[in-house]
Amino acid sequence: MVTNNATDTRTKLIRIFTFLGGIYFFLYFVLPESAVISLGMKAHHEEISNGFIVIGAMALGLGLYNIIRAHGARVVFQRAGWFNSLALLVGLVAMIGATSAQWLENIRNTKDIRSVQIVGEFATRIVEDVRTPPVGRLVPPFRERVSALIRYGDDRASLVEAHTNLSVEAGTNGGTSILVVEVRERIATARAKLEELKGVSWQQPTEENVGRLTQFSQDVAKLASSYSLMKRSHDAHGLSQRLYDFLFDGLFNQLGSAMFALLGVYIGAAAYRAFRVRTIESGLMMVAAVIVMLGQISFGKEIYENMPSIRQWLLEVPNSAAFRAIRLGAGVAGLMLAIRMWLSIESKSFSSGRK
Amino acid sequence: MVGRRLIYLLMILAVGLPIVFGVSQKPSRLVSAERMYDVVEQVRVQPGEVAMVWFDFGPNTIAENEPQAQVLLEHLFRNRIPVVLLSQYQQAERFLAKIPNDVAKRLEAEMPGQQWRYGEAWVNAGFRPGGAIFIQSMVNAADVSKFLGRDVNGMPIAQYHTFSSIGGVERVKLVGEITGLVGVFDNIIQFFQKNDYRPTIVHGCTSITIPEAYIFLDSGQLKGLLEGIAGAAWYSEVIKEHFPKSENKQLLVTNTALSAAHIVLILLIVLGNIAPLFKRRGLHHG
Amino acid sequence: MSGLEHITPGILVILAIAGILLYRELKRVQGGYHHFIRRIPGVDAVEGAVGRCAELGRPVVFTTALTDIGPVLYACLGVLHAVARKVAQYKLKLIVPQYSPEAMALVEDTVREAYRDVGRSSSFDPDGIKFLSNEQFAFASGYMGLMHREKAGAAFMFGSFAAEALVLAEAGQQVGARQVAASVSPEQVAFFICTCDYTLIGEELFGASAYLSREPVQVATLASQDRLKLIFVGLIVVGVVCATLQSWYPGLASCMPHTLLSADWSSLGW
Amino acid sequence: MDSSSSWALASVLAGGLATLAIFSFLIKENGFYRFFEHLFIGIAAGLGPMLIVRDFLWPTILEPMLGLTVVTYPDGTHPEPYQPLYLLYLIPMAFGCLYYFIYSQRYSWLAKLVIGFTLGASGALAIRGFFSEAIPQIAGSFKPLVVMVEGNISLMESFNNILFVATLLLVLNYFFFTFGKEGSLQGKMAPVGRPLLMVCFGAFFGSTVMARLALLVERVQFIVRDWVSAVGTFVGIG
Repeated sequence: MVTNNATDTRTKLIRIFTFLGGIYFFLYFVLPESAVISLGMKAHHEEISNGFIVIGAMALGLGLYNIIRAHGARVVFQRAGWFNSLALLVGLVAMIGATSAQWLENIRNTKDIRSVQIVGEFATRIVEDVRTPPVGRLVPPFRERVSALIRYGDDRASLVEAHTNLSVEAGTNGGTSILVVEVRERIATARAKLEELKGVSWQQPTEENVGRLTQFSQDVAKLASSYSLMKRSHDAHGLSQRLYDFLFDGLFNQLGSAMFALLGVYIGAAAYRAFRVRTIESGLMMVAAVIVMLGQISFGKEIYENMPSIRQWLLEVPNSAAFRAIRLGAGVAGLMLAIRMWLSIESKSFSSGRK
Repeated sequence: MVGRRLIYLLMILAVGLPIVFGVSQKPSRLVSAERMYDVVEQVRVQPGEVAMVWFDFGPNTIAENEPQAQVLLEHLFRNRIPVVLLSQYQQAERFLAKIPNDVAKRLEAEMPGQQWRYGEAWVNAGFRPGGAIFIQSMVNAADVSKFLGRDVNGMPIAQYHTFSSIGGVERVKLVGEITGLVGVFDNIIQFFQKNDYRPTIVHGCTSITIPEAYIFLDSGQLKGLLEGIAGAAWYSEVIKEHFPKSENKQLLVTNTALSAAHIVLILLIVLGNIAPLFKRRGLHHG
Repeated sequence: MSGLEHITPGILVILAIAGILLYRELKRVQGGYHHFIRRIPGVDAVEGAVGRCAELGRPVVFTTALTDIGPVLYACLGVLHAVARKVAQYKLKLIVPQYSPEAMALVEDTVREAYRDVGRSSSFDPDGIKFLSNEQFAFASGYMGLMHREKAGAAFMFGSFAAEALVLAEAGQQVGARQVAASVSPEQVAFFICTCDYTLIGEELFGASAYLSREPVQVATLASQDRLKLIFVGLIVVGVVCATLQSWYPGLASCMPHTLLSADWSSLGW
Repeated sequence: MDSSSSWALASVLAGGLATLAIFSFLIKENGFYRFFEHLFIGIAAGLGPMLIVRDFLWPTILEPMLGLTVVTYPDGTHPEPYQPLYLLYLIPMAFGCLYYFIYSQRYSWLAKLVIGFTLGASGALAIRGFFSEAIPQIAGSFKPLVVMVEGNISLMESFNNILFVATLLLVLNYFFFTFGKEGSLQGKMAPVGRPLLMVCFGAFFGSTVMARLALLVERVQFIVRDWVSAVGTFVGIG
């Protein structure tokens, strides 16, 4: 049993949170830009906004829970329609599985591709640090950095070679053979550069050496971009991607379109049923509908040449005026309600802390 | 009374027959589509400047939105305007990947030797949740490419040379919003703006939302409009005028099937008004 | 006019007026003032529809479809609360198909409250709050099946609807349910008019819960929004007059109402 | 035939079955439909949360928070250090978890904290949303009732503007609820708004038809072209 006292405290607490939820966006709107900047809201707006999105995103489990509870029970106790519920749960699990698998694979590949890019970025960074020695940041001596670069570069080059051969064997380079050729050329170039780097003494960062590094980083960047294209087209043939595509394109999209297509049929029944000219009002509605329909098809022009322009006029003048009025009215009502929501102005609101 | 199921059947036949026999007619002229063509045609970009096109549609409205997306991209690609593709709508992600590829392939087939490659002609920033909030913070970001971070392949967008230095949102020279959803469209209209910046927005809407779109066209918040599939059909005709090799037969057959269905619908309305009369007379006799 | 990322002085004034109007009406109503509210036929039908279910012993379905958390949903909850009370009194089955998980939490809470208000907390069935899907047409397909399997006697469709509206309404038609719809998205109203027994248009949805409950706060909101609208009407009239005069005196541009509204703080030396 | 084309074939065959299942509802609610209805809901229920995690939570929140975006060069140095501030995201994450108390008898009020917070946020956002949409709308309605073109009056445009403004005001007037006692001008004018609304809705109906039919066309094309030929291929193999 909850005492009224506790209830009141909760009610207060809920109202305070409701107010807090709105205060940021409200201030962001009502304060002049100069103030928003000086308060640092502008600088962190992105992160703060993300924070709000995160809160909502956390609710995603509510729906899942509700569905699994309802249909899970039906399957377990074999209630009427348990078979359909089973189909639902299978669909759910399959989709989660396929999406995760495809996602994880994507993460892995991105990691590989990034690692190749990093070789280039690192080379550039070494050059930058030579040009303008870093402040407040400790870096190993020039020579060690370069040898680290060369070692890592060798390693990544072998990785790219391995993957290229893999995709050739798997025959997944059908449409991308040009790509494979390109990748192989670029590996060759990068390798050659690496060999060249190995043959140089790195005691001192001379202009010539630094130039070599810059050139190397550019070659690696090129390699990385064509490697990523090849890798993606290779993954498109992976099992997880295929399964995902099957569920998404083969079922999800198709079912969605089919449902929508029903409307095309229902609209016939609606038109037949509802456009009885009983009153002037329904008559007006019918005439407007027919004119607009004729105006948007080629056939309309054969009946009357200016049909499209009449349609246009109908939409631009009377229709948009009425529409604007509806939106404006609803908008004003929404505004008042928004203020009430934010300030929890309720005689007996959801914010009552009763349990 | 004509039975409900009979009407259902009638509608399916009306749509089906023209498709089975592949009948195609010239679409009717749409001024709004021509206006939009001119708006897009006038867009000129300096290095680093881009167009940003939102595919905010799912399988439910592809029939209308996909052709629109295709004609708009075709036009931008032909003019070599780099495009940032993204979406506020989860189910759009497949089309973000598919449509630009199709268009690029078609153009490459039409003009051998020329290339439209991912990362150069376009980049796919994928689905971005958060709607209004997301758009607000992008508009305020110092560098759009940094703000968007990674593309759908997990690559930093700034890695692609063409998109490495977009900078502030002012450098987005054209905003295309292709959707049948009123909410996401409102997000663009309401939040894709700054005190000192209002983008050129063009919009591909489904026929449902045409009237609403007109309000924004009228108030100047929209600069161009594609009205449903008819809009796309006429836009493709305008493109064809300038580039005779451009292919659009499929689009025209669809458009014709639609006309046929419209006529049946109008007949149903007439029938709906006549049938009761007969019924009443029947009663008198009985 | 320029974009509206931050408020302008002119708009700040309007916002202030809105706040003052709301406060004033609240005080008046609390002081016992009774506002006249014009009849909204659709809303009168709500009671009848529930009554019919009681006679037929068929369940009541109430959906806010794609409406996400925001003012519109908030308005719908007022109506849901009233409907749920009736349903609880008649001891009927209430089904509320859900689209958005976040909204679902709020809806569940509202229905619970309604049952508690009429002292029937025990007969509240959480399984009545059915999460179908947060994909538009998966939701619609679920709703279609549900209407047929449950043989709903009445269906209330309140909120903002998109293409799925006709699917939902036709499903109700097919099982012969008494249907009342209210949509803030005018695109769909035509279809509701074709398939439902009663249709509330645009803002009537916001009026509905005040009309049903006669709750002071809601009536005050209704009154204040009417007055704010009146101010906008006045603004439009003034704007039109200025614009018309402008045809002869182009110099007037600077004192056009919207130029004043969109004037930035900088123009005040900020 | 290779694996890639057999996957494609499978997905077309499945798609056709799914479409026919949904269309079978036109005859009557039946088991075939019911099965695919549930499958659809299941797939959608699995996809939604996964996309939020994959496209938002992971790249925008978790990756940076876990320091996975921090690059480590082969010599062990980092171009940018780890940003501990990202850990602050743990607060909204934890707070969002309160949603789940809605199912608790005892602590459901905790869920109301986060629901309230969300209500407040969407309320405040809606305030801005209203003004940034409505103000241009209102400004766009300031149309001159008399339009001058090169010094003389354009009748057509003037007429359009007059009609536009009149419609706008009359419909707005229709939506007053607490005025309009019998006899008042507002009360008298209110009914005039209705027929204008009907014209608006008729126009909507007409323009909507296209979208509805467009999808029907797309489906019929899919069945007639893709699916039928896919079945042919399939039978051919079998």
